[in-house]
Amino acid sequence: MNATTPEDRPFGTVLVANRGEIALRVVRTCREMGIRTVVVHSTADRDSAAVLAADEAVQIGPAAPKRSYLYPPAIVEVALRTGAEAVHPGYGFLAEDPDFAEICARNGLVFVGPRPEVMARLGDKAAARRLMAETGLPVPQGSARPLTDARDLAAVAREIGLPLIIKAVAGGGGRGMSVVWQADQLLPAFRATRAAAGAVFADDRVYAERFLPGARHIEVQVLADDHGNIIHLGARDCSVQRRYQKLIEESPAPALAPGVLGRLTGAAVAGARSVGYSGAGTFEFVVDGDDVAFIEVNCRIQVEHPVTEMVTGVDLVREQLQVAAGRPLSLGQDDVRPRGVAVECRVNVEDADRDFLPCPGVLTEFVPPGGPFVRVDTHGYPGWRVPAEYDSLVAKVIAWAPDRRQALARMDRALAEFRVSGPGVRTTRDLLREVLADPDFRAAEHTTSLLAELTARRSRPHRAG
Amino acid sequence: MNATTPEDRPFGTVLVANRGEIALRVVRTCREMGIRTVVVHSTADRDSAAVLAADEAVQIGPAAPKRSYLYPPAIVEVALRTGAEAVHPGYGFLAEDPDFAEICARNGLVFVGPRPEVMARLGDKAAARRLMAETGLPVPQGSARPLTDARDLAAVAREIGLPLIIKAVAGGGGRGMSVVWQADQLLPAFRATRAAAGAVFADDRVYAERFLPGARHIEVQVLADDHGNIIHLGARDCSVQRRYQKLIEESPAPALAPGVLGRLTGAAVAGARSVGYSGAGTFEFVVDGDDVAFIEVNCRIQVEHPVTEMVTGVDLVREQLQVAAGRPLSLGQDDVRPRGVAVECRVNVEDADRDFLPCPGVLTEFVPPGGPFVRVDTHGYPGWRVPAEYDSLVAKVIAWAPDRRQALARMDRALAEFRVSGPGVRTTRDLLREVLADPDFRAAEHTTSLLAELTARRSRPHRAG
Amino acid sequence: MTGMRVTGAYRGSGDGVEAGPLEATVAQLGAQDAIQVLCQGVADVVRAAPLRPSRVSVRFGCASLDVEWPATASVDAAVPAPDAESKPELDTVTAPLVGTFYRASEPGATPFVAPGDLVEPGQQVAIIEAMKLLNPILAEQHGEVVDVLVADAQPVEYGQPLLRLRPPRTERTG
Amino acid sequence: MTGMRVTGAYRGSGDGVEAGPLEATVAQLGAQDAIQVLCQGVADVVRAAPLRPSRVSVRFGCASLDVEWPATASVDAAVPAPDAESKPELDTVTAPLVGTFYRASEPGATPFVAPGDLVEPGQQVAIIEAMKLLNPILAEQHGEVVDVLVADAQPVEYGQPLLRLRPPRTERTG
Repeated sequence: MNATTPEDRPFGTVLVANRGEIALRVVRTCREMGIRTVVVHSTADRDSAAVLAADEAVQIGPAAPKRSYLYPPAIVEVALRTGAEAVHPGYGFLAEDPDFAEICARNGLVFVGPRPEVMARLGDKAAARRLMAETGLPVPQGSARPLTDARDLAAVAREIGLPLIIKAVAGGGGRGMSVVWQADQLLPAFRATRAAAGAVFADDRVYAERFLPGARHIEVQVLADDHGNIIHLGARDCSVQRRYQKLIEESPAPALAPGVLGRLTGAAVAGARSVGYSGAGTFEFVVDGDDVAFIEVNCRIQVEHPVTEMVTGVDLVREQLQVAAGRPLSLGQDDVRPRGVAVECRVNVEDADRDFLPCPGVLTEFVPPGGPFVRVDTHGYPGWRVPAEYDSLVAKVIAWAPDRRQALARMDRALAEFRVSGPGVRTTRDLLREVLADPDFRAAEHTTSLLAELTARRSRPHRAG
Repeated sequence: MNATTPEDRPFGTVLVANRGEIALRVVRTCREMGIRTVVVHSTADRDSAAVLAADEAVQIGPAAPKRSYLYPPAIVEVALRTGAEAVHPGYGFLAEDPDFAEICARNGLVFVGPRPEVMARLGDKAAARRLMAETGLPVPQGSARPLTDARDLAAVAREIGLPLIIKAVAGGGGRGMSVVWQADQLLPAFRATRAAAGAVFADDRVYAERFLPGARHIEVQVLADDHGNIIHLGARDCSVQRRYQKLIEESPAPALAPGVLGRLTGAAVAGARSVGYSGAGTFEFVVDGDDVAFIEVNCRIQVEHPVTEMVTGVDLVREQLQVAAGRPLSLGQDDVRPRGVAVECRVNVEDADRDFLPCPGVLTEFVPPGGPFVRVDTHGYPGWRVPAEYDSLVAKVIAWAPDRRQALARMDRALAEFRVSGPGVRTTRDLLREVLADPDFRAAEHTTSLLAELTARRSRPHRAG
Repeated sequence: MTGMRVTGAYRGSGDGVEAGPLEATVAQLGAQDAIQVLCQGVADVVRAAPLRPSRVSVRFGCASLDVEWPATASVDAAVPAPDAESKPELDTVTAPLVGTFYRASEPGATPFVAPGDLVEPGQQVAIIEAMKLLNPILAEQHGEVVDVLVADAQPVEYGQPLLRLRPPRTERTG
Repeated sequence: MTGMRVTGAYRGSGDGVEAGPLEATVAQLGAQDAIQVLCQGVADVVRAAPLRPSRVSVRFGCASLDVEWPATASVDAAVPAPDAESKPELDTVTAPLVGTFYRASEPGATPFVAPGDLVEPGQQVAIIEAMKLLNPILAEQHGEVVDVLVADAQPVEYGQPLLRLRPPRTERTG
């Protein structure tokens, strides 16, 4: 059944240039809109759920991302051959690569995301921060520019104090960061981060900013079209992180100081307007009481977007596609009426007891939770082998309830009934349940340090007597 | 994790006296409320999802319902032994049996449902209709009392005309009904229905009422507590039925004539008040344009309750438990603010091409749908054998969207990705997708006759050339 | 062939003459673990296979497991019943209802039966109390009580084994 | 025998004492993993086979797995498996990138190769056009072209088989 007539769907065919749950997520909305989907995949993803769900699937390369999901010529070739009009990049891989967006444009393909020049400006984290500071957004104390050398680093450290965090200018996804607590660690951290940034991002520039250990990670979802409409869909709290990677997210952000939410959403909308943003984007902040600082913009759909969808009822991927086709947003700021609380837990195939070591394998048993107000976004299914080549996320469980306490109880119920097993496979499920039971987390008094403290407690040997 | 402290959960332990998806549904909400659950089961349900999910499971009898799910002594014995304070009967089985409710009360157990005397009054369909007519509710033209004999039947038929429907006074769940289109079928239908009613319900009384072939089945969900609060949660349309059993339900009811929704909800609340109703209940109506007639009250949670939950955000089982513990409803009429449209499709293991013949078996493949705004209530899991002894429902798929068109498109997407198979297993999935694609259904111009017409078209042989 | 055959052979290092690191791994596993792994393997195959196999055979080093199913469609027989095979000649008296099991008519009284007793059809062997009613549990066959499987005053489920009886020899051969 | 038989034996070179990197791999795997690998092997065969096999047997070092299905169940067991068994010694040239396959340098020109031709390493056998660039496809081994599996101007995926070559006799026995 095509629920949508050809005239009112934004595109006839969309190519999905990603894998895993987000590729399936995009295919789902495309199907609902009557859009034909083409999924490109590596040899390791032949049997993936997105491949099964797509109208057409084309194998573009071997398991190594550099020769498949990160290889623009193969993706563009398939798009042109299959008659795709647009390319949805998901998150990660090429999602925030202005060069790829440019290549798409040159080949007559719509890249579903902001314009390449906007992505380029916001992709340079130090430049983005200068830009936002000019727009009046609060930014963290720090260099606001790449560090030139050790002397420069010392000067910045004196200015902003310790602890501080050294970040790759081209970084993202939690990679390329070091926190420095003691002066004698400054130089080694500087060198290590620069080396890592050079290796991972092919750009060894780093910058430093003040690190707030007692802070929360709060982000604002924005949607913008090419007709001057910019709205926000409230805030998400993503403070439960391991190694700077989020594990639990929720919306709305609980227990913010009075006035903070308004300041954050106002800043995000103003920031988006100042750069001519279009599509879906996220403005990330650190918040410590009344203290608010802009960190970066993510120019893509995010892993945690479902919590916003659950409280607002808005399909963010649908809005992305509408905007990419040059249409106005389907709703204005007054139409955004959040209801209740949504929480997302990321179930990864990782061993929480061994420093989150990925442990992929065959999912011999895979029974996701269900029932009232529970949503599961997963590409897992019984018998599927999680490839070792990609990230370890196998399912996102999202629970909604009228209030936060009920939402956490519902999430715990859902995780408890989630059955995932296979030879050698372990998941973050039990750790997630520990976090849900943590008194600080339940009281919404936790910070980004929560998980580190919790895992430290876990690994500490029990003493008898 | 117990999200709820002992003081604020309504019960410490609840016994679930049912099976299948509704037993799991009740267990889920209990877990979320911090309530311990005891599930009783037959030998055929040893490996059921509800048994796996419960805190305790007790086998009470063989597969035959008469000696297990319909056998009060075993259920009460287990409740007393396990320290259960309340019994949730789900739907079907003992859910609307006033005697069982009475037995529970005598043994100091709270029956989660209306008081036994209220159930008894509303369980007699003819009496319930007289009662509601007295309260001012519109009732269908008909006998409003059990038919005594053939002469009586003839008199009623002259009065209300044909077609008419003969129903068992003690009927329910679509069983014990015959539609009579021609005068010479009156007497055979009367005899057949009476015999069937005697056999199935041990009560051979039947009554007749006018049958409206072009009508819709519309029902209103009510919630009432023992503190005088009675609210409604809007209407559901359940017109897509096969053999009087619902296959697709949605909320709100689409395309009602102006003023009809208000009349229905007003009548339901007034009716509930007049009998001193408490708990969750459903008032069923037939609606044909402006013509509205009350049919019956269902004194229980219904299969299709999730569509109401999805649009209102209210957990109906939670409210049932609160009310059963003597507490007030958690919300008033003004707090009910429906959003968008929710549709439910029932996936049964039945062969739609062979008159919905049940075809249970092992679910070798079972991958339910997921993703944005899709909820699945299922007790199925890979490798589980659907018992042949009980009803054929294996999953309810519920899709929500801002409007009906998007909700139907989303439902079709979800059904398309639902993978269920096993030796000999067939499901209603493809038939459901045909209904979703039907122009009358999509335009909300369908009636209760839709499915009969559709299956007639399906079974008609194709002619070549 | 009608019944199911499960052979959990554990051959040791007899005929195969395989040695080296593999053998060491198996040795580390120990018999129970090894068989456990093999059982899991069979279960996985049965679950994964689109059709139920008629025969599965798994071998790892000196451990092997062989399962055959009858040609008829008795699919329920995937998992072997715990004791069904090991003591095939015993009759079991199971609970005909859920309730509380009592071995004697009242506290302190002599139990209805004890191991070694001979019972005959219709003889009371226990009581199950349910809904405050005392339901006598009667033997259905002749036999010698081998053991009583439930302690006095314990709750029992429907179908739960209560006692095991050894049928008299004459009946078995007859 | 009506059904198809797939034997996925992984015996290494001789049947006797096996050694080498494969053996080492199995040793590292351990029992559970090994059985898992075998299960996966069976699952892959069943999935890949166009017909449902009646028996699959996988062996790796000292680990082996044998599955048989009942003969009745294989409903669509009429057609023999394509060529998997019949032409086991052929080399395959696969597409190193996604694009459009061309047998000749331009429309109307003589194809680079045709069945029966002998090719040598480095010899161009086809073109794959991607992003408007013409990428020559070169043979990596000596061989005789058995067949060309893709029609001219057809789209190909990464890894898709393009041609099959029969290695020269001398190499096979060497």
